[in-house]
Amino acid sequence: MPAMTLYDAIGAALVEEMRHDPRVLVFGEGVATKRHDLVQEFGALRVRNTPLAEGIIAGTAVGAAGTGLRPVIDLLFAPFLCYAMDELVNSAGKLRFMSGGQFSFPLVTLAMTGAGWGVGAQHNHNVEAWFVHSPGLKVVMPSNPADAKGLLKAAIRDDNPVLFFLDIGLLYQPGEVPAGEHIVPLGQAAVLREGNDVTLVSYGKTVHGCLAAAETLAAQGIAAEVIDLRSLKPLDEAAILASVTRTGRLVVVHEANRLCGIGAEIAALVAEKAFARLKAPIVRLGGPDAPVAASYPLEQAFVPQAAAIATAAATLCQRQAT
Amino acid sequence: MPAMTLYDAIGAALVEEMRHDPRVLVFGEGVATKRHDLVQEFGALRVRNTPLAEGIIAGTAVGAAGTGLRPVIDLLFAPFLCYAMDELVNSAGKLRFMSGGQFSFPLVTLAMTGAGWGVGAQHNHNVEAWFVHSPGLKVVMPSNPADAKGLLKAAIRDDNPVLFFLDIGLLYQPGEVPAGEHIVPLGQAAVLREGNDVTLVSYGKTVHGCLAAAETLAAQGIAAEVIDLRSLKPLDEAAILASVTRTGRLVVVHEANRLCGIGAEIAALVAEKAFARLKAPIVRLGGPDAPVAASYPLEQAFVPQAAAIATAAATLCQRQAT
Amino acid sequence: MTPAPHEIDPRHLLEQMLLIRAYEEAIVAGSAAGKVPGTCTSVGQEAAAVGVVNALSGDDLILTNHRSAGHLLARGANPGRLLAEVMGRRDGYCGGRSGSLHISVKELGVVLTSTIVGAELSLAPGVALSQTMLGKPGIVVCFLGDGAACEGSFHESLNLAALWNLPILYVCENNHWQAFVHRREAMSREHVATWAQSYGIPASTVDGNDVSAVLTAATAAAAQVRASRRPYLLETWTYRTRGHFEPDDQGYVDPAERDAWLARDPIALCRDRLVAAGSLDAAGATALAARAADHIAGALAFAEASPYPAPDALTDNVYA
Amino acid sequence: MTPAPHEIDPRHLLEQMLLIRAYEEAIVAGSAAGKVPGTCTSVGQEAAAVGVVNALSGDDLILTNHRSAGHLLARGANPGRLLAEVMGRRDGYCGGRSGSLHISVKELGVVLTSTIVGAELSLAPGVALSQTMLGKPGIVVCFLGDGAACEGSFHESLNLAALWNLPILYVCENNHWQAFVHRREAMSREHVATWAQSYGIPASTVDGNDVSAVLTAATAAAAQVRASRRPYLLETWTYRTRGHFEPDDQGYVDPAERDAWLARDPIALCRDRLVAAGSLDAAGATALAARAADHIAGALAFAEASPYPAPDALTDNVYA
Ligand SMILES: Cc1ncc(C[n+]2csc(CCOP(=O)(O)OP(=O)(O)O)c2C)c(N)n1
Ligand SMILES: Cc1ncc(C[n+]2csc(CCOP(=O)(O)OP(=O)(O)O)c2C)c(N)n1
Ligand SMILES: [Mg+2]
Ligand SMILES: [Mg+2]
Repeated sequence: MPAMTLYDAIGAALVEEMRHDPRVLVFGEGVATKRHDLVQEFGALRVRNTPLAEGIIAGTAVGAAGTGLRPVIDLLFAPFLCYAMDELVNSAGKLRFMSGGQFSFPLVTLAMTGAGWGVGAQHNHNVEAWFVHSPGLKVVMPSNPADAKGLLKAAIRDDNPVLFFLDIGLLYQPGEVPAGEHIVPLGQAAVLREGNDVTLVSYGKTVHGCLAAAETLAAQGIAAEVIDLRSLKPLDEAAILASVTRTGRLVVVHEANRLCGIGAEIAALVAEKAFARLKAPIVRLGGPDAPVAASYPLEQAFVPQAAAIATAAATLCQRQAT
Repeated sequence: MPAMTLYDAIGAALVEEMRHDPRVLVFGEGVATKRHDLVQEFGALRVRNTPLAEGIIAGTAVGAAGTGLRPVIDLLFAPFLCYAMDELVNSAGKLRFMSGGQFSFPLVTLAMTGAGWGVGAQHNHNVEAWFVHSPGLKVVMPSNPADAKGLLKAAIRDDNPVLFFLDIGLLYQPGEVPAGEHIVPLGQAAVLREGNDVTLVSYGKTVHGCLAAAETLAAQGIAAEVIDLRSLKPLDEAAILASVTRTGRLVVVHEANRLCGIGAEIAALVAEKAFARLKAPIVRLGGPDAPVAASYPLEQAFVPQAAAIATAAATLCQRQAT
Repeated sequence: MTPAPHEIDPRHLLEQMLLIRAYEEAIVAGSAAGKVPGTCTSVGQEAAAVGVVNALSGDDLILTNHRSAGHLLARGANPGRLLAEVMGRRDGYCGGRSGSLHISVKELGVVLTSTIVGAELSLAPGVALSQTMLGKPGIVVCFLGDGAACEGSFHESLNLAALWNLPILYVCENNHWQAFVHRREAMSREHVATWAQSYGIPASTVDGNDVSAVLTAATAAAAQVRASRRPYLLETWTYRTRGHFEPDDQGYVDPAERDAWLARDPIALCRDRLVAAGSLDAAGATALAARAADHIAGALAFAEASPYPAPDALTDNVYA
Repeated sequence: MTPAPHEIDPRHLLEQMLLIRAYEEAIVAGSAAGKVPGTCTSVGQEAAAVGVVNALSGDDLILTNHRSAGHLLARGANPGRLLAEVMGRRDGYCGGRSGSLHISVKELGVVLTSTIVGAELSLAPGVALSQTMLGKPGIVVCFLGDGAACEGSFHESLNLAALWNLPILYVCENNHWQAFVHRREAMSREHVATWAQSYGIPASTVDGNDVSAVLTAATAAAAQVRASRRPYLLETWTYRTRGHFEPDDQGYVDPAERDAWLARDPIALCRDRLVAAGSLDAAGATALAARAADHIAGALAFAEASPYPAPDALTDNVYA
């Protein structure tokens, strides 16, 4: 399997899907400059730079998707989605339903998010939960290049609007990526490590914190199961519930603000549907209710780290022991 | 105490606060037309109609708030906030932090939301959780005219940006409102009914469903405590935890999509901090992951109703009995 | 394919305007009686709708907005299914999910209606891009109000349409009102056409209450878009003679301004001209109005007989 | 209060431009060495910044953006505190929370900086409204790029400023680039000034690489805003000679276009003119440059010595 970065895995998925379906096109601020190889293969009509105007980029994508094309747009950094909320939420997410099913919106929106570049709160703000909360939208966020490729291919083939978040901190980390028809279906979590004592659920860069924590825990004799959600909507409820039913303990970890975040959803889900199997309180580790500072040490301190995850999980396990 | 509608209670708070502080001004699409009495008392400079452009209404409010005024803006219906997300989230919510505390943004944004008028998903969409998830913003949503007045007065005096949601279904329902200096501090829930068997937590119109359910439950010998959150951020965690610690059972109810909604946050909070006192699974009753239809019976069916709340609570109580 | 303006029987235009008026009046009456939800009526603006829609070919796609009855009926929508939609019934074009504010009728080429003012502007370039890239012959007609022209999406849309050579005929119905705000309180200039020209987009303003003038101007504008594959903005200068949304007491409206426009009612204008030209006599005019009223009465009966959607269909058609 | 352009010693303008260049070069070198985070440098655009800022009075408020070093330094910001901010240190103007992209310095009247391109346009009317309603004499200067002019907020802001008579001097630095997209790929017209005029806002374009021309034009424009209490848009026609964000290989840039602009470097242009006029000799010019370099070296040392904020200060200043 070739190793490539997450950024290149996205490029690979785009190339394959543009070959696979002539209705796929890509546009955004600078995408034709940055992915010039796509312009060379597919021409300037299918790979376009746009004016600096997220609203019309998204609106154009929604209009095109609703009438026969399958656009992929790059809106750069997640906070810029604020300029495209009407198009994504009120149009892409609702016009199918409101029209009684007359239209569908096969459309993928790419956006980078999270700590890593010290670019501050207007470039680094994890807003994926907004779109989980909004009807009619699917949401994914891979933790590695292989999933990035496989999820993007699935997202492009999906007939619904998909918000596709790229974790900045993972963008240039290499990983093995299967060549060719590698598709990761939306809505399937991955169990990255099995264990019976505690379930660690995460997505994006904090998956790696969970894996590192699981190592630490193993050394203490605690077997942690690590679940990478990959899709945030549809959410793989079955995978989460199956694991917690077995372990009885849950730590949910993400970089986004904990208030009304994905972790809240998962904690609520488990408290509703696996309550009887819970042996200990649920723990959420998430970002504080604060913007992220540009200053590097503060930016790093914002993100839940492996040590904190291990401590939280170990505490849960002890609690039962006593 | 005079009886007035929630709409008029908002008007009363505006009049009092504009008298109280000359820096308070109000603007929005048609606000000077609809609240012409304010224009007459305070003049056309402090009460303004605007162009139809939510982004610049909000941006102007943020700019004005950051430099010495205390604007209240009316953005009409909650889905229109989509056009003002950058201004509210990236500017109002972040510029204080990002500037190292150089500025503050005393600013209130009004928006109507929820079922009642059959106006469809682009006018009726409960998005309050988005703003709870976003740092630097406060969020309130009253369930009655008295709280509407008291919370709006507190919001106008607060030095932070406050999102103020008005439940469409409650807008023209009358209620008693204390005259004069009636202030409801942000961050304080109200216990509307006491009970030891189950806690019903809600806000906005579904508070009334909870109260009706509590009546039904009382007839079955179940004493439900009803908590009206009033503020969604800051959240009155102490009130929720105190109640659930006593009752051991929690039903959270709201109209908004349950995925990553306020109910998820409260369920997670309780599963974290009052786990040992829980006697039964937590139940969330929320809107489905769907836009709201205009068709009246579908619109009504979208909202959790008293009967469903009572059934859920009764089931929880039985579960413990068996 | 599109007939030249002189090939269209002006009596046909009058009939369409009468149908629209009768439709809106049925809604006004029904909503006063509590039987029909309130809507944004197009009373007073019938000529602007009928003149433009009759300039289009069947291949063209239309984006409309919250004040859409004129566009839909002129395009041939069934008034019974429209009323059923307004009333939230199963036989509505959108199964009652839309209500009056966002009716799309794909089979008539009326696509992606949004009631977010300004959203039509953000969606139109993508629709035009599809037409172009999929090799379809039709142009895209994007109806917008003067209020929509104040949203940022106006700027972004016109800039992109000019830049990407998108075949969009923007039709701005400048009806002097943006809900409860007069255009003078909201626009730095009188005319939306002035703004459009700054993108290098050809633009003109036509008397929106004169259906023949609108038809002629729209035919020329559509032909220009068709030939150039570039955008054009046509501003129809008209007036919203009823309120923003039924009911509306219009207490905020300057009666002199409104009266002046009422004196130029588009239907009376057209009818009087036809009578003066001898193409119609008084009896004929009365007969046409009666036929429209009958048609709408039947439509209303159809809509009222249509059932509500089942409550368990709450989540149909959310995801594809 | 503002001195007339002829009262400002042109050597002062040259000095400021040299300081800005030295500052940016220190960042470029530091970022290549991995010691300083990358930034959006203003190299090539010094005249546009210095000419405008020197036309302002101390009462005026400035909104800037991500490419702000020229504006800040010309306004008198301490380069040590700026570099500390870029490096995320405690002595930065924003305590390291901003980094380079959103530096505000309230004490200098540089307020509410956002790196959301277009946000400066949405915030400016409110700042001007405060000035007006609180009876403050200053005008508001809103710097924006040609890219920002493509956002919808441009339309909304200019329309409102014209409508509400807000004293805003919009200064559009048209540097031909919007990150990795040339303005020709993004704008339907050459000039942002063309768009501004459609709101009835007076607008003009000036050679942004000629500091004296910018100063003269900006002084006149500011005076007009001050007197009329109405907006004006000044477009400074210039070029971003380094990349968008350090590092940037500029592989996508047309070398001929860039070379032509490099040949019109604003600092060389100003210096050569002063030398030709006899106000400066070669040795004097070298001395000025050396002084700027020294000043920045000291600033860098200050910034490097400043500690990082404590990690437990993560949630300071979120709420008031
Ligand atoms: C983004 C947004 N803001 C506000 C509204 C509420 N609203 C509905 S129609 C309308 C007036 C629209 O004015 P205009 O575009 O001129 O169209 P007209 O109603 O005059 O036909 C307003 C303010 C809305 N639907 N969407
Ligand atoms: C809303 C938004 N979109 C995109 C970006 C990313 N971005 C930062 S600067 C920039 C280019 C801005 O171009 P322009 O306004 O001309 O200013 P310049 O950089 O040329 O000074 C872009 C695209 C952003 N910060 N904000
Ligand atoms: Mg109008
Ligand atoms: Mg630029």
